[in-house]
Amino acid sequence: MSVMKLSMGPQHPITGHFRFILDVDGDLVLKLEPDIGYTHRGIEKLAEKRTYLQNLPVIERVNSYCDSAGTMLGYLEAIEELMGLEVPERAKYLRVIAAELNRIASHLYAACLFSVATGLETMLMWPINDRELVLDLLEKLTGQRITYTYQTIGGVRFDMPEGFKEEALKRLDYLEKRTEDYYKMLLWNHTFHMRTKKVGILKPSDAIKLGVVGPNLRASGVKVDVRKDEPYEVYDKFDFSIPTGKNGDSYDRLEVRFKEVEQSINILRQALKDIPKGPIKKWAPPIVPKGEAYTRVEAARGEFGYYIVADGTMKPYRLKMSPPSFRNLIALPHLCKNVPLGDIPVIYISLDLIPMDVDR
Amino acid sequence: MLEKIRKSFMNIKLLRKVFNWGRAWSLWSVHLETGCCGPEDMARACARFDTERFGTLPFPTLRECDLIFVTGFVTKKMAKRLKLTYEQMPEPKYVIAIGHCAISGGLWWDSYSVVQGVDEILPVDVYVPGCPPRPEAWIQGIRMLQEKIAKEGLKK
Amino acid sequence: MIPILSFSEFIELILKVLIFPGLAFPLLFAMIVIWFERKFLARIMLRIGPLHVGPLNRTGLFQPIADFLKLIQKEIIVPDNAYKFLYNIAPIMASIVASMSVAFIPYAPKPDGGYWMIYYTPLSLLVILAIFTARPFIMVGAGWASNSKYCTIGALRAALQLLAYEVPITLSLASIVIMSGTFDLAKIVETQSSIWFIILQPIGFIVILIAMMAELSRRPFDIPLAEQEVVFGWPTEYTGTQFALVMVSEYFDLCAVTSLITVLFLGGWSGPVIPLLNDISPILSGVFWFFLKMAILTVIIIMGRGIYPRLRIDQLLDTGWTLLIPLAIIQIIITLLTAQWWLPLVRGA
Amino acid sequence: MSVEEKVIESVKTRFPEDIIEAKVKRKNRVSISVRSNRIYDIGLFLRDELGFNHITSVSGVDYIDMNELEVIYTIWSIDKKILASLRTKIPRDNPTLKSLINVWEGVLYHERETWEMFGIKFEGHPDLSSLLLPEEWDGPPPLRKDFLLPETPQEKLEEKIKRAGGW
Repeated sequence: MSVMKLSMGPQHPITGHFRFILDVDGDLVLKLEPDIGYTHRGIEKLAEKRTYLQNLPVIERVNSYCDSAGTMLGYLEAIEELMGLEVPERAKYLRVIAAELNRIASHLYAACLFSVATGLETMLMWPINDRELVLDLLEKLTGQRITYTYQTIGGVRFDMPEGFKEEALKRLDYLEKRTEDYYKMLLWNHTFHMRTKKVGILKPSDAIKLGVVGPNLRASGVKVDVRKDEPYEVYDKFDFSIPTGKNGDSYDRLEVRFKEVEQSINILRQALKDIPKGPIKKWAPPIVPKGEAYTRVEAARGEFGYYIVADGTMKPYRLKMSPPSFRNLIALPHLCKNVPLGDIPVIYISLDLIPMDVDR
Repeated sequence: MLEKIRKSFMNIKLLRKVFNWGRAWSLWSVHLETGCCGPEDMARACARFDTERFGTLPFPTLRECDLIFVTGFVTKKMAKRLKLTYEQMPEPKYVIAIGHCAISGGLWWDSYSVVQGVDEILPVDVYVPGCPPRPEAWIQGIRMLQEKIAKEGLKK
Repeated sequence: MIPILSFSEFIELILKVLIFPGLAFPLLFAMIVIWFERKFLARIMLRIGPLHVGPLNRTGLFQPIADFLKLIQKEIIVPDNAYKFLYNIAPIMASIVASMSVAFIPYAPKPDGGYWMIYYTPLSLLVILAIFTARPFIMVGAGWASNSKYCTIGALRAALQLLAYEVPITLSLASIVIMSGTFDLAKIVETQSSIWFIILQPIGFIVILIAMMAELSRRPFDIPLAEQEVVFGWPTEYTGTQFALVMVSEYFDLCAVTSLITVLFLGGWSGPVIPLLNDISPILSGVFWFFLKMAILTVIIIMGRGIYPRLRIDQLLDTGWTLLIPLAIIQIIITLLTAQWWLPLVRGA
Repeated sequence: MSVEEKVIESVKTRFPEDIIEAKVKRKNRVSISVRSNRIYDIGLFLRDELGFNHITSVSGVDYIDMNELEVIYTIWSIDKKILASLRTKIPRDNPTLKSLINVWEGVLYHERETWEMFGIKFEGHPDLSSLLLPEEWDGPPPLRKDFLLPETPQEKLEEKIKRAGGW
């Protein structure tokens, strides 16, 4: 049988903004070649034209998909490192609260996409419904549903509203209870095991060699987390663990995300308990002194790197982003060699690639 | 020949209202995300906001779809595909532009790879501003389109 | 020789062909099931489903009608390099073939002997099996004629799946035939008047339910139509009216399959006589029980979509060949071994 | 002596000639500037001897005043928990560099992006084709400083008004 070229996307129910060029032989995919760039806006170029403060909403939309709060932290870290600015303690806590809430929302989103890939629509709806609860909390805190511009240079923009703490704790309790339902419905489902276990196995050595990051790397059994390796903000004050997987298959990649949600709930409880009183913002000069900095944060999809070259003006000379999805992308053609066509969506979604993030 | 029958059917004045009603309440949308309003597209289609209440649901094949949500900015690379998608859809078809970026380029007004407003390539029926618009705003956009369809081809 | 019908017989035939088991019934069934499916799945998914369409407030009862009206208004696009004859004829064929099997299923006994069915033949079970085997060819034909890659892959998947699952269906029908000793569906129902075959042959029932779900491409077996993989499978390229026909034909199939399983395993129309319905017409009571059983089966088949992820094609074929076929054979063996005790009971000898 | 200083020390002793500058920037960060012709060997040394195995990013910076492009490979060491930036400068007129794809497999897309955005040709890279930009792109590489973005949206607006036939 001859090899057929199959073009999947960008108009396709599963691929989102990607296009895959598949070499298909019968029902077997021999090779996958991703075609990206459908959401390329040139943020790195645009950032050179805008001031540091104007850049905030632009940079946030690199990953406005689900994780804008976690994404922004790295940029602010870099600027504050260059300025030598010490952020008030309360602001740090609030930043962490926003970032961790966002991580929960992002992982729930990943879980629902995952169940779509296997064809279980019920589990598409349930996590989305619970994600709305988290988004409500974030809306209460920041005033927006998915793009916040909440964290700003030198602190955060708003303080915690009244009653937020109690509401948050209540909803976290509910989410924790709800996770059990997810396990029953999805993770312990025999058919789901058939579809995801031993599919797309990423060996730890390969994962490191290819430069895969985040939950995907941890699912392969490599314990790497920026929050532990070089703690930023106030992550060194919390007691939490890094969940890792055993086999590095698609199932593990989802399970690690669910366990991370549990850890995030854990962190949030501690943060809400210990949050100190004080100012939430420190005045920051508009000009960043000359120099360069490379900072890394653990966004929901993995390590997010920012490299800023400042030339002593109000605008960055060069802003380089190293987003997690772009670094995970290389695992996709690596894993999609000689797999059945039915496994392509599972592997693709299990890596949790977000096209915005890849293309910038 | 089937086309002729269809056209002659659609031109019957008496059935016009019924046909408009059918079109308005069964707007199936294409799976094509162009920009970062994508998660809100998910949110409006899924639990809590659930646009299936108004008959709008995402449908896998574009051959049966009547509605494109242009979700956010459109890059030049995507613009070609968007146009292709629009051309592949059968008549009658509608476009809703979601978000500032789809309306006028928004935040990306000076970007080298973003189309400044989707109306440069597609005929847009309803504009929904916001960055991103809340799911309620999407629903309002759908309702506005339904009102527009209900008046189609009738005397003013 | 052409039989000459009396006037009342003629009226009855028209009634049968156009209204009850004939044209209107599967259409109505399709509409109600589409509405019910959307509403039911929406409730499972914590949604509301269709709400604002229709006469009764907040039910969305007319949603399938709106969809149908929309679909018939759509432009009909035939792909340029499609094989046009086959492409155009396939949806019509699909719906005809799907609605055909309804003609051979007895829905209720008539008080004057005979059965409420369009065409009586002593070999009706065989006829229905023959009709079922025609479906994969229509799918492959349509998929191939569309000349689109997704359609072709979907059609090949459909062919693999349908052919693989016809074997367990035929095998488990064999044990029914052994038990009842006839190919006549009406006689099969009569033999179940004392005890239903679902009690005598539980394995056969499970095998045939699973296999029929696969035949109908319902989840977890909707691999030929898997939207995440092959967009919509073999009907991907169809638009407007043609697509409406394809969709409707799927629900015609569902109607035929649930009727068939009701007849084979659930005792067809048998059930206590309901006096109120019996007063209107003696067949209504039987029809009521028939509908009730059909409805339960339909709900079970639909529920799969809310609960299970989709299987992969190789796992599906594995299940078919290595699990269902042995189970069906075991059922035949059990039937043969235990027939001597049950036969007098069922055949009333 | 901290781990960072040890890394600098060992690189300096191994390649005394080719290191232009090597220093510890802060905790967990080292910066190593090298001559462009030896970057492959130094990369191999970093990977094999010092355990810098996890590629983080490849970025370019356009120093238009000095007529130079700088390429920066950022590599994380999972065991040592150090981020090393391996940097080299190449002339802006003829930017070529030996690809490090055989050292770190993960640079595949990073280098391709840098090629597209800065026009730096990586010798030995398997596929240097368009990645993010539109297919019909015919301008200078966009992240170079001589590629300018429009200052105001005025021009576009006027065009739009003209096409629409006035206000």
